[in-house]
Amino acid sequence: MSGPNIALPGQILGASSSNELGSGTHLHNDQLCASISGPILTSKPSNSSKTSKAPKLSISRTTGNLLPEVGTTILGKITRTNPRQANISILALGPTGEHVCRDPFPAIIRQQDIRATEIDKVKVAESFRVGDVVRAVVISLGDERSYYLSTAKNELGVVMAVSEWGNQMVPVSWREFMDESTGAREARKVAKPV
Amino acid sequence: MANDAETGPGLTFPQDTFAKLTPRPYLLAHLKHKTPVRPNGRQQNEFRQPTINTGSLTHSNGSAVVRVGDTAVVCGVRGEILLASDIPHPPSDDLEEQDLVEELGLVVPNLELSTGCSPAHIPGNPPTSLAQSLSYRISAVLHDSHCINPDDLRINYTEPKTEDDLPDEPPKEVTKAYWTLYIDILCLALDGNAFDAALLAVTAALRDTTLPKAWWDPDRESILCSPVVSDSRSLRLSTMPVASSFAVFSTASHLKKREEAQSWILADADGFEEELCDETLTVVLNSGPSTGSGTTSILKIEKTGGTYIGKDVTDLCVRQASKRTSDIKTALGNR
Amino acid sequence: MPREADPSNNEREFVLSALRENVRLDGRAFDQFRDVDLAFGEEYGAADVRIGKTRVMVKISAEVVTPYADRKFDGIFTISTELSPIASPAFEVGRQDQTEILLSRLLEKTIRRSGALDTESLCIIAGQKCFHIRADVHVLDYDGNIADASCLALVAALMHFRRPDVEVHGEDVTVFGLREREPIKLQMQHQPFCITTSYFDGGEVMLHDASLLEEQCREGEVIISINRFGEVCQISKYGGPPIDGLSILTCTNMALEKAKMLDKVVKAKLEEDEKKRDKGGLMAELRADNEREQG
Amino acid sequence: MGPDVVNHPLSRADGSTVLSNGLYTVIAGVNGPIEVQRRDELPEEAAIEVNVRPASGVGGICERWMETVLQSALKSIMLVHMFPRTLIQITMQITKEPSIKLRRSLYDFALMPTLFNAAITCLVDGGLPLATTSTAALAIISPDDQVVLDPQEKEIASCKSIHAMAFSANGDQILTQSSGDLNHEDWGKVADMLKQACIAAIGPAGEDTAMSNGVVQPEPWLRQHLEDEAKSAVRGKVKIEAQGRSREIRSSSAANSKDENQPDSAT
Amino acid sequence: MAMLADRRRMNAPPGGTSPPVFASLPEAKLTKPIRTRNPDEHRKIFLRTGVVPSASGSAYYEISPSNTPRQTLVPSSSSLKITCTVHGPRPLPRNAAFSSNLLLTTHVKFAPFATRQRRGYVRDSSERDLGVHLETALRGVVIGDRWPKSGCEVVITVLEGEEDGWWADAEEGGKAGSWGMMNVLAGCITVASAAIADAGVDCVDLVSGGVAALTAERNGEGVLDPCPSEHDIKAACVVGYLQSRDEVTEMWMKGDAGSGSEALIDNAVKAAVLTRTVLAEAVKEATEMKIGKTSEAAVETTNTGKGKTKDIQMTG
Repeated sequence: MSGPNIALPGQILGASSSNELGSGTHLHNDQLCASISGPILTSKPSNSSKTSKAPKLSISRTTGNLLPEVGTTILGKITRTNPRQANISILALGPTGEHVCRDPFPAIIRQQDIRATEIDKVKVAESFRVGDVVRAVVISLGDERSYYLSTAKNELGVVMAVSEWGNQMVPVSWREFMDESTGAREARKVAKPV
Repeated sequence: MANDAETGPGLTFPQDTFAKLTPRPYLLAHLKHKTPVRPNGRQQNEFRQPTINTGSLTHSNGSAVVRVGDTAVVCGVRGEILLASDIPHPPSDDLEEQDLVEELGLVVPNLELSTGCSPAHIPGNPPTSLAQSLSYRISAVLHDSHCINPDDLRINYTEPKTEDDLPDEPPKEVTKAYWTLYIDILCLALDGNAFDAALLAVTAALRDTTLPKAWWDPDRESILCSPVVSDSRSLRLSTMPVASSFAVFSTASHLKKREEAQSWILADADGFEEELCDETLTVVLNSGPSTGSGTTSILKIEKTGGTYIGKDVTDLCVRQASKRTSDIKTALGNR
Repeated sequence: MPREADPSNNEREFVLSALRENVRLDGRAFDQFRDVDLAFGEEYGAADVRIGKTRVMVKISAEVVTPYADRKFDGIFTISTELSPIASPAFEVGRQDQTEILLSRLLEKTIRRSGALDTESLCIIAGQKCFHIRADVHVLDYDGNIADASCLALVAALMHFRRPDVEVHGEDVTVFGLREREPIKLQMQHQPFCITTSYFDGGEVMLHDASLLEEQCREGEVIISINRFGEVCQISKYGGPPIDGLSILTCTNMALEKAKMLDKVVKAKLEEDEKKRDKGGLMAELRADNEREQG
Repeated sequence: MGPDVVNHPLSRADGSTVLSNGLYTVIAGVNGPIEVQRRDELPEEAAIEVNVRPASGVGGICERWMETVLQSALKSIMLVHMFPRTLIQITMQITKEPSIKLRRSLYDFALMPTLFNAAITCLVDGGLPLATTSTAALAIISPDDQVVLDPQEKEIASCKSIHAMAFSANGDQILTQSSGDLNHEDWGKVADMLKQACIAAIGPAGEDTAMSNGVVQPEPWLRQHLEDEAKSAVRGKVKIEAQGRSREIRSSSAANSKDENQPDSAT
Repeated sequence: MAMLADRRRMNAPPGGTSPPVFASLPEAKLTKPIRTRNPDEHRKIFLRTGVVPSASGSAYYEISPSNTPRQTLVPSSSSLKITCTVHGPRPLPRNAAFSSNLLLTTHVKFAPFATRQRRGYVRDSSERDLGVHLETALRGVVIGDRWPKSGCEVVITVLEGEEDGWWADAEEGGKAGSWGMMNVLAGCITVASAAIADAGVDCVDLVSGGVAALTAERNGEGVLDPCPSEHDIKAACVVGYLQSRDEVTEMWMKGDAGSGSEALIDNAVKAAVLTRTVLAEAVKEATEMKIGKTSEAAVETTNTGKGKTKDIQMTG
């Protein structure tokens, strides 16, 4: 990567007729312009796709993605629970949390979004406890305050939990964690370990 | 390791993510490693090396910019004049000379954190408890160390002889006014241990301070100052207080047995470490103003939160602080 | 923030129907105060008042300052009322709530603006130096009627306080420590007391010294500040349903009676305190006599 | 000689005490666990708020500093994890100060042990669970290098250095505030003496230290006070339970804590 | 006086203080500085981003002071030193209503030691004014709809402000226009643009600030980047300018420009173009550094170092 071609905000990257709009860019008049500073990435149109022939121009974000969007996988920590929902702070974005958020984003997992099956039987208290680290996916931007998340997939749910006695626990089934030093088991919506 | 997304999300996290999600285990893992290193790459007892710049502010009588790691503090000292006749309640005669600065309020330090120096300190808000405590502690160190000589702040006037005076009596010298030093400390970037950095900035700025020559003008009945540089004199600090702070990271919990708890002393904790440490210790050593001069004495030992730091640990930290103090004095002396 | 818990409907009904049958929950007569207790601290100007469970402490302090530019011949007198959670968790630190604002306004009107303290006597050198007398009102326990209690404590503390003596030589002022010279009493011009009358059923039932529960159930209140000579300093009625104008007169008459009662309490306790301070001293006897003549 | 402690002088606060020694009188009240504002809420423990109110004048930056120090010291011995997402609010009103004017930091340091002890006794009165009993004491080093425990105000005014420390029953150092002109050895000496004094105040737990050095041991004032308190609490328990309106959010665990109101080490 | 005490800060002594008054001595006669640059020349700007690591974005801006050695204690003039931090995009405060756009807030504060007269800690009206001007300059630049329900704070601390004129004139009761504020605003716009770019917030362009003035000395001829103590300014104009779109986002004109107002604006734009070169360079340099760092980090993680990269593995 010697001397990548760096664009600055406002820099014209090409005509909009011959290029596809990628991330970190915007349109001005008929021109495609950069909106952040970073290296220019050109993705060749795949041959199979017939509809778009033009190459897609985007600017790589040196800062990483900044905000959760619908469909983003996130990692966060449960901050409070009640029978209808669990409150969670989004701490990192991406399946392995590649992008760490500077400020936690408040979010909610509603009771009906915890599990895919037997939705009506799910109990929040048996799925999450305050302090659990949870992997979830953003399903909506939510209300003025919180994003709405879902853990209704096998690989989503609690990934790390601490027992009542303050010990790190290990998952022992799809719905239980175990404290190895006391042997006590606690109910959780466990994310399937991979 | 960050790229195993294709095989599905596994439970390996990049470092930063690990630190964010479970900060305690993250720090613990570093400290428990067979060659323990703090996540910031420092040894347990290693302080960050400060860089000090002085005299860069045009409108201050003395100034300093201190950068300690990612904590940056700028301090400006400005002298203004307090007329003795304006003091509503003059100090009583039995006041000890060295307490005059405090009694009259001639040193006014204020530390401001609401400069956007970290996401937690956004402007437009009044000073937080933290900022207020820091201002208080700095003023306490300046007063208790008696590092500012009250004579440096006096503006005296020798009254002309009148007929009532006895001919042999020496001319009467009265203090017409005092310099008041406004010490404004702005924290521009905060990554832990604001106190050590702020106190260092204050002492560096005070050492850099020069006050113009000032005299009482009986005709105008006011104080005049000389703009000539060669007339001015610098403030001579009689002592040099240097602070060294430590934080304790501990696995102690009210849910666990006492014997199981492990604790580590971290010198000069950064912002990440500070969040995880409840117990803190600050040692302020006071010594002669220049490198190697004078004897070092302990000015302050302040510890709160937690139960790890007892007498022995304090002893250890005082020794580390003593080494730290000579390092700092060398850094300042080289200016 | 936890608000003051409202009484339940049953509780409220109970209080009200008892009142309609001329009964207060604690068995007092309608115009009867709870036990009034006044104690002074070791130092001058500290008064601790208890009315039932309500407890207020006032501390007076004095400082030499520069007078306001537009009031050169006056000293400065300020009253600070900050309610803290020690009295009730409903009071938040650093935020004024309604109770605090009303209380501070009331004391301001009753004591400061009625000229109870002669501020001219606090002047040392006109335009240059004067005393700043500061009263800090600390409400420690809140079981209703803090207005009457605070005002009583404030008046008692002001009467108990002694400021340092001063000597003026030209422009120079010497302030004497409490041990160097006998400190000096403040000049009070009169002693007004706040008497709160709580009313129920549009004024059918009038109570003195309501407890917190009674306050929470009342329709409104009339606060009258009055001295023992029957001079009214202020009357306030903050909203609430209208009441018959004539009943204000009744309130005033009743308030006068209570003010006289409180005045007696203060005088008696001051005398007691003074005797305790220099036991058997002739000076003390004389001073006490003088005061009786003045009073 | 320990300080005078009056139990439960206030009716509204959940726990309260008046504590006076020769220097200061402090009236302390605690409310808690009570509802907490969202911005102060902690997901896994109770938030602790300490308010220090001067006898005259409004609090300033030195009160904020004292609050910060005390908050952090108290937090380390309070079982905050028992009441997550609640608030424990301690308010201390100074009602009497030394009669002579002390320099600011001497005044503050001398006040610190009084505040700490007042806070501890009022927490016990309020039935809030503590991990350990602890107490604080004050000492100075005089100009002729003598350590003076529980100094008089005149001795404070002329001291070379001043020391406020708090220790738990098992000798853990909870709080240290030392200031002045001092050296290593003197500080160690003061720390030892204060530790002994504190442990002695807590009572027989530390028998081996009680007789050492031939120093006259102060009476275990804190222990006596806590025992009296516990006895009267048992007597008054029926009354407490019969008492009228219950508070809005007193969680069941909070109610339980009334029963276990003795800190474990005091039993 | 004692009543006005701020209980959250250390306060001035109760008697109140006044700034020193200097005697006019022949051996320390101050001379008004003279402009040595060409009229169309800008002073040297120092601009660097990423100075506050805990912020999302940050930048420091300085107009280097002239290197004349100080003979008197009274500074003849001062120059600009500004720091800016950007926090965000981040969640809106709890009480804020839903917003589908990025909520941009600006905050400008002078340090107490920034000017000849010591300033207070509480924002005054001129600082609030500057904040509003800055917000106007930035609002159209940030692509707000990419950041729903989030906020972004731009915080500026002026460590040293430009003077409003030759201070000795002001002392003798001469005119005291607040010309310095215009240079400060131009600096704020440039430094904020750098910090926003550093934070990676989408913008339509970099926005740079520029100042131009009409002075009494050069009849009709304008100067770029006037240093107020060197001139007798009649009118001045500051713009926030988007060069690649040739758009002005903010304009503030003061004084009596007469018929020269259009030329004045043109000159301000010219000044902004000059500033932009520095701005673009600084942003580019910082971006290159960042790319360097990420690729470095990538190398580091593949060579899994000791203890530094500790993976936790789930068992079971």
